[in-house]
Amino acid sequence: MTATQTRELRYRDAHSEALRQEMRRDPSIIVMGEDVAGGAGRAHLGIIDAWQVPLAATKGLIQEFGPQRVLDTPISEAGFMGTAVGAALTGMRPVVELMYIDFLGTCLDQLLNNAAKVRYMLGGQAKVPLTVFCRIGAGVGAAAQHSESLYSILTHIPGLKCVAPSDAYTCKGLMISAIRDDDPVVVCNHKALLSRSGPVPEEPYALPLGKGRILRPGRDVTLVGIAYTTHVCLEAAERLAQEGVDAEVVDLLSLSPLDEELIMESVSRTGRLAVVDEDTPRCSVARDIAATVADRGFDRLKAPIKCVNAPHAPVPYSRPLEQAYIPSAARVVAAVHEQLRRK
Amino acid sequence: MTATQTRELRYRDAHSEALRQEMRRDPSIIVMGEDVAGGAGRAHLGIIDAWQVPLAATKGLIQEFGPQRVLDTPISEAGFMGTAVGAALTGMRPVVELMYIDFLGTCLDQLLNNAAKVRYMLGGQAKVPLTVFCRIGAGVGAAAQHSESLYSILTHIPGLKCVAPSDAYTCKGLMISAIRDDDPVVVCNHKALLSRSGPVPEEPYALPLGKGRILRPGRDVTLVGIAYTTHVCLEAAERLAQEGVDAEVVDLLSLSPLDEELIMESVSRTGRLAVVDEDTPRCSVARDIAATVADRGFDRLKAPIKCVNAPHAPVPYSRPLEQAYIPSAARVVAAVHEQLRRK
Amino acid sequence: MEITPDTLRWLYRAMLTIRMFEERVIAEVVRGKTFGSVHTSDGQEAVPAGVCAHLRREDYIASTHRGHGHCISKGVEPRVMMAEIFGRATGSCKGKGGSMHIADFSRGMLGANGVVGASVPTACGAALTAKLRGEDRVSVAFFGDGASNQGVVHESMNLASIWKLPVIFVCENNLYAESTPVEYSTSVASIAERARGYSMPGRMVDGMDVLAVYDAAGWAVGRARAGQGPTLLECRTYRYHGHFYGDNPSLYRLKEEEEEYHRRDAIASFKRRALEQGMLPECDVVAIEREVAATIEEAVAFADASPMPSAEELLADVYVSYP
Amino acid sequence: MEITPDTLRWLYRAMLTIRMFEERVIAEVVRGKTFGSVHTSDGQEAVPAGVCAHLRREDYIASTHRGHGHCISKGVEPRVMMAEIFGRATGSCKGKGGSMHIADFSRGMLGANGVVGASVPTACGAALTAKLRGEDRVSVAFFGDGASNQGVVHESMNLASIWKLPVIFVCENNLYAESTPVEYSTSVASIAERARGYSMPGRMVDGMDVLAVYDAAGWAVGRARAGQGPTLLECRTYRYHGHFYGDNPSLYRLKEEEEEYHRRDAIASFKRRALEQGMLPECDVVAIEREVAATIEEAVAFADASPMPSAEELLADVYVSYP
Ligand SMILES: Cc1ncc(C[n+]2csc(CCOP(=O)(O)OP(=O)(O)O)c2C)c(N)n1
Ligand SMILES: Cc1ncc(C[n+]2csc(CCOP(=O)(O)OP(=O)(O)O)c2C)c(N)n1
Ligand SMILES: [Mg+2]
Ligand SMILES: [Mg+2]
Repeated sequence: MTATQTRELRYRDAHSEALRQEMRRDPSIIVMGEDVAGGAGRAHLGIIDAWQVPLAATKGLIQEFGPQRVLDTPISEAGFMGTAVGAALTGMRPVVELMYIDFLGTCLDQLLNNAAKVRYMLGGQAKVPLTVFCRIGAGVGAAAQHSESLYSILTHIPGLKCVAPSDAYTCKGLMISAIRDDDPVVVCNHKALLSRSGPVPEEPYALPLGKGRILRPGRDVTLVGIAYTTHVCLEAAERLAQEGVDAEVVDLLSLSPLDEELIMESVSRTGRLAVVDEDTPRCSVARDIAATVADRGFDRLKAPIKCVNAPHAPVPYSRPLEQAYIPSAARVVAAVHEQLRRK
Repeated sequence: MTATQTRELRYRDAHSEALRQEMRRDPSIIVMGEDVAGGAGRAHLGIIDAWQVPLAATKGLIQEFGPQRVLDTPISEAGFMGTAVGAALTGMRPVVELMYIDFLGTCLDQLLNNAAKVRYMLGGQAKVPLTVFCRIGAGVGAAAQHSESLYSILTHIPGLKCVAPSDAYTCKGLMISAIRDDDPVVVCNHKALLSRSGPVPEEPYALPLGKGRILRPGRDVTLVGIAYTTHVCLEAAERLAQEGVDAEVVDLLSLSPLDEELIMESVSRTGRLAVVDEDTPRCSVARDIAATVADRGFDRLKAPIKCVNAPHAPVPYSRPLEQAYIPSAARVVAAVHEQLRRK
Repeated sequence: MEITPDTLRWLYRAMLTIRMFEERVIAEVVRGKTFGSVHTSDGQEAVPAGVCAHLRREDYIASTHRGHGHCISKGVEPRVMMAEIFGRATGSCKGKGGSMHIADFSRGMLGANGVVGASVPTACGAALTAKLRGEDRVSVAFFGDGASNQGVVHESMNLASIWKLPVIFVCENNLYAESTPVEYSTSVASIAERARGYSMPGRMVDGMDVLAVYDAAGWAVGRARAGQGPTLLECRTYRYHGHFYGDNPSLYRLKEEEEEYHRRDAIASFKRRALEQGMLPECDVVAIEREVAATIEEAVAFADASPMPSAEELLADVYVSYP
Repeated sequence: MEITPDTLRWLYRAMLTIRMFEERVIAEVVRGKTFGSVHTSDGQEAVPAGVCAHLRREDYIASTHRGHGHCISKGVEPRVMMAEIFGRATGSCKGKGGSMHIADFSRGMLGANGVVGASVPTACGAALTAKLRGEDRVSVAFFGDGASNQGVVHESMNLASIWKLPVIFVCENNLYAESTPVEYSTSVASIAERARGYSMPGRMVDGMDVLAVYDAAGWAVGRARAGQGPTLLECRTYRYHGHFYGDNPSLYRLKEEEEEYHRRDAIASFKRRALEQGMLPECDVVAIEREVAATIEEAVAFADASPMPSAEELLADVYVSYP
């Protein structure tokens, strides 16, 4: 194999590329969802392209793989999620688009009681190699029903895995891993990242599920970010650096499994932890991590653990409110200031 | 009003009594759910009684209030939950039975995107005085799809309230408050408690939502329990007492709103916290509370915060496995021992 | 069905208001006055107008992501709608809901809803309230062809049937759900046929003909008010723009089809017929057109002059009380 | 439909195995050998037997909370079923699933499911796999009358229809969902009628007559194997016991109704007919009865002698790998 070429690619294109490359590799992969092949079955009218919104994740797939492997569904999330589980149980590897994570409630039963439990409750005789991808996050004026993060609910559920890539590189690598994994994995793609570009190798590559990464080493405080908030952490770290505070930024990437070792190792060096999470606070991933460290890392802690979440409220439409809703670098800096005041 | 009489009542009967008394008081209260009036509409056949399982929560209601106010539904959780939301928006006060919380996924969309958000996203012009009650918890051999606790998901959702009574007294008082409350409230009734008796006043009484209570004062460690695990905490406290460790037991009762003040006040005295929660660990109420204390109570902590949860796994059927699944007093005692070793 | 000149004027005014409102919304999107995406209903005006012409202020409707036409037909003021879409404090939802969540409870408009199919049981619930209270209010559930395949719609129709709820299920079949054609997604030639499975009457109507819609809706609303239970109407219609503004429908729709529906434009054909057959005098038509244009102008001016919500709104109204 | 003596024997054996298995399960519940509740299917034997008689080992079925009969008819061994219900390590699911979650993938039995309606799309997914692979396997979704009102069942039927999936929807209409009678909960005289709304054929069958079920199922399975898409069968049947063992059905069922169905008992009437018409010699019948009794005895002995799951099972098989 020749050395891998790396190009700048948008997050959304990295996602599509992952899907396309995996489908070439493994014929048991099928794609299902609303408008994944908009106009499917209308080849006789000259209409065969995939729809281009909102993620354009499936653009062009129907041309290459045909309507047998790129299946437009009716608006029946429970029905097609359940069908995908049935297909996964019998040997296919379905990749399902759930447009927005806010729609989780229309198909949660199939994820919770079927995909997540079936292996365990059938004594290990089944596996569910299902990948679900969906959009998360606020910031685009999509209001209360199209802007949530909600991955805390998925993380709560034993039997599911859940990842949230933060850039084009991790988007491709985690998508590939999710597809190759034999367990059900939900991939959360943040809307604010879709059009950001970054270097992405051409060759397929898999990033391990359950591993985060340190994006910026630092000594004074550990900032943990998830998808978009990783960038908020980086911005906060910049600002803190100007004050002489050296923040380490952990990009969580995998919500379940959780990279506890990475977090513990970082906090045991810095002694301070702030988790920045766009999901609402109660029973959130942020608080989950905080609790883990409040147990395992207690002896290393120099300051209270801070969680910077969205407020306990739905997402408002009007831009000024929506902007205030999303965790900001300013809030992260303020949280760290509170920690440092105790030095 | 004469002084209230207090009798011994089973938890399940306290629940029914609350419902009946409130329905007498307020004609806008209606009850909806599967088999809440089993045989409804068959009065001509002499069959008019409510079904008696699993909670018998609605037994006798149809005789007293008629089929207009006690509405048997088809097995259509999303449909009847949504209908209840619509009725609540237009002036009724529906009380809906969702048999087991495990079925949450069949109607989550109506709770998440409708009941919980509608007031906020419509700018405050609407209110949703909806009560949902459901069974939670393992211990009766009901296996993976009828034994979960899952309240962590409800607690996560802004716009919902969620309570979990721990005995007959709190069952009646919290049910009444839930019904009277103008927001959507989910009441979680633990199966292992349904047949336990306790003193219950005859008169209707409301216990405030958002308030826990101290069931056993202590100086050395704060044990927080939820519904059934409150009793696990009490048992652990007994055992610890024999070793000379004085545990305080907090009965959480309200998951959302959370009684932060009570917990903070207790931990600031004891310096140690263990939260005992039958829900699975990731993004659980236990970790939520731990995180809250790891921030606000950091200075008072003498030891790592311990969460004693069910494992990150579905609920197994076979009794020995199921017994090992449920948090036990032994595990709580072991967690406290770990905390004390650091003295 | 008899129809009075007042009703004819009302229908024309309602349809025209929707059309001009939607066109103006698009202009304002282009001007950057809105956030997020808007789903316009121009082309489909005959359906909400023809249905809501039978409704009283205290009747209920529940709507969809494509809800502007429903709101206008149910009497919600264009100014509070425009202000809502502009995200202003004076909007019907104080700017917190936006285009997809406009509601006005004082008009019986229970809310647009961004989750496909999810507002259908809301309408059933309002109908249940009316029935339990012995009032003769009715409730209308608007939903799309795509929504007809959602489980909750099935559940709602079954429930409405067995409880004989005073609800009218109005399926606006505009032939597409986003880019997916109804003949692909939906396993039945006419969605109205599914009514049989719920033992309720169903009827397919030309949704480009406001008088045909008016007629069918009159029958259905009459049934509901008389306690005869639910009805399913399928109105064949067409959206002129993309799924939302910015979507290019020519990627999945044929030009000929688009042209055909434009030829059958509900407003133009109604106007032509009303004038030709002397149902409405030209002066009325002109007056309505002026009036509507002024209403829309005023709506935009109002929205534009209104303040953004104050910062406290971020945390207000999550609950009635908490704790 | 032609029927061979082998098939007749198979049908009798299957039905009798179900009956004796269920009766024995109840005895074992009373003896305290089981945990939780069991939903028995005695009375309904003709449906799973008549349907599964057409299935090959590699065909799929998905089942419900009342799944023992489906399992047995699809070839799952009574001993691993009994062990599962006893919560033993030798059970089909290692004791981790129990009565409501018996499955045997090696027999194409994809699992009983405790959430009403939830296994119907599972069957569609298996049918999709078969179709995409170009195999002529078929898939059967068993579900109850109560389940027919679940949204996911509607969604599954629509999906199966537009994708022409080789799936047979078998609605076991035993007239009740828990205590709720079907004529109250379900807005249509015959559930089979709903098939029209999905452009698939539907047929109502006497579910107490195994040959009638066999006949209809043969037609439906044949259609599926031939690539003609899904079919809906509604089989009218009756459960002899309560919703689960412990429930008292006389609280919501009339004695006359119970008696009528007992008079029409599927096994007794089949046996009578087979003997009278000389379809089966008596010696065969007696042999089957002995054989089945021995199978059930052996199943209980096997279950009883089996160990409980080991402690590691608590955390095993949550995932294939984690992390
Ligand atoms: C449950 C759910 N699934 C998917 C979507 C994304 N979505 C928004 S509108 C739409 C199409 C709706 O089609 P239809 O019901 O025909 O209404 P129309 O847009 O044609 O008015 C889809 C798929 C959604 N909002 N909700
Ligand atoms: C989603 C869901 N809702 C409710 C229940 C509780 N429940 C279990 S079985 C049952 C009745 C099912 O009736 P039917 O589909 O007719 O099957 P039958 O029991 O008659 O075989 C109900 C309501 C459940 N298990 N799942
Ligand atoms: Mg449409
Ligand atoms: Mg039944």
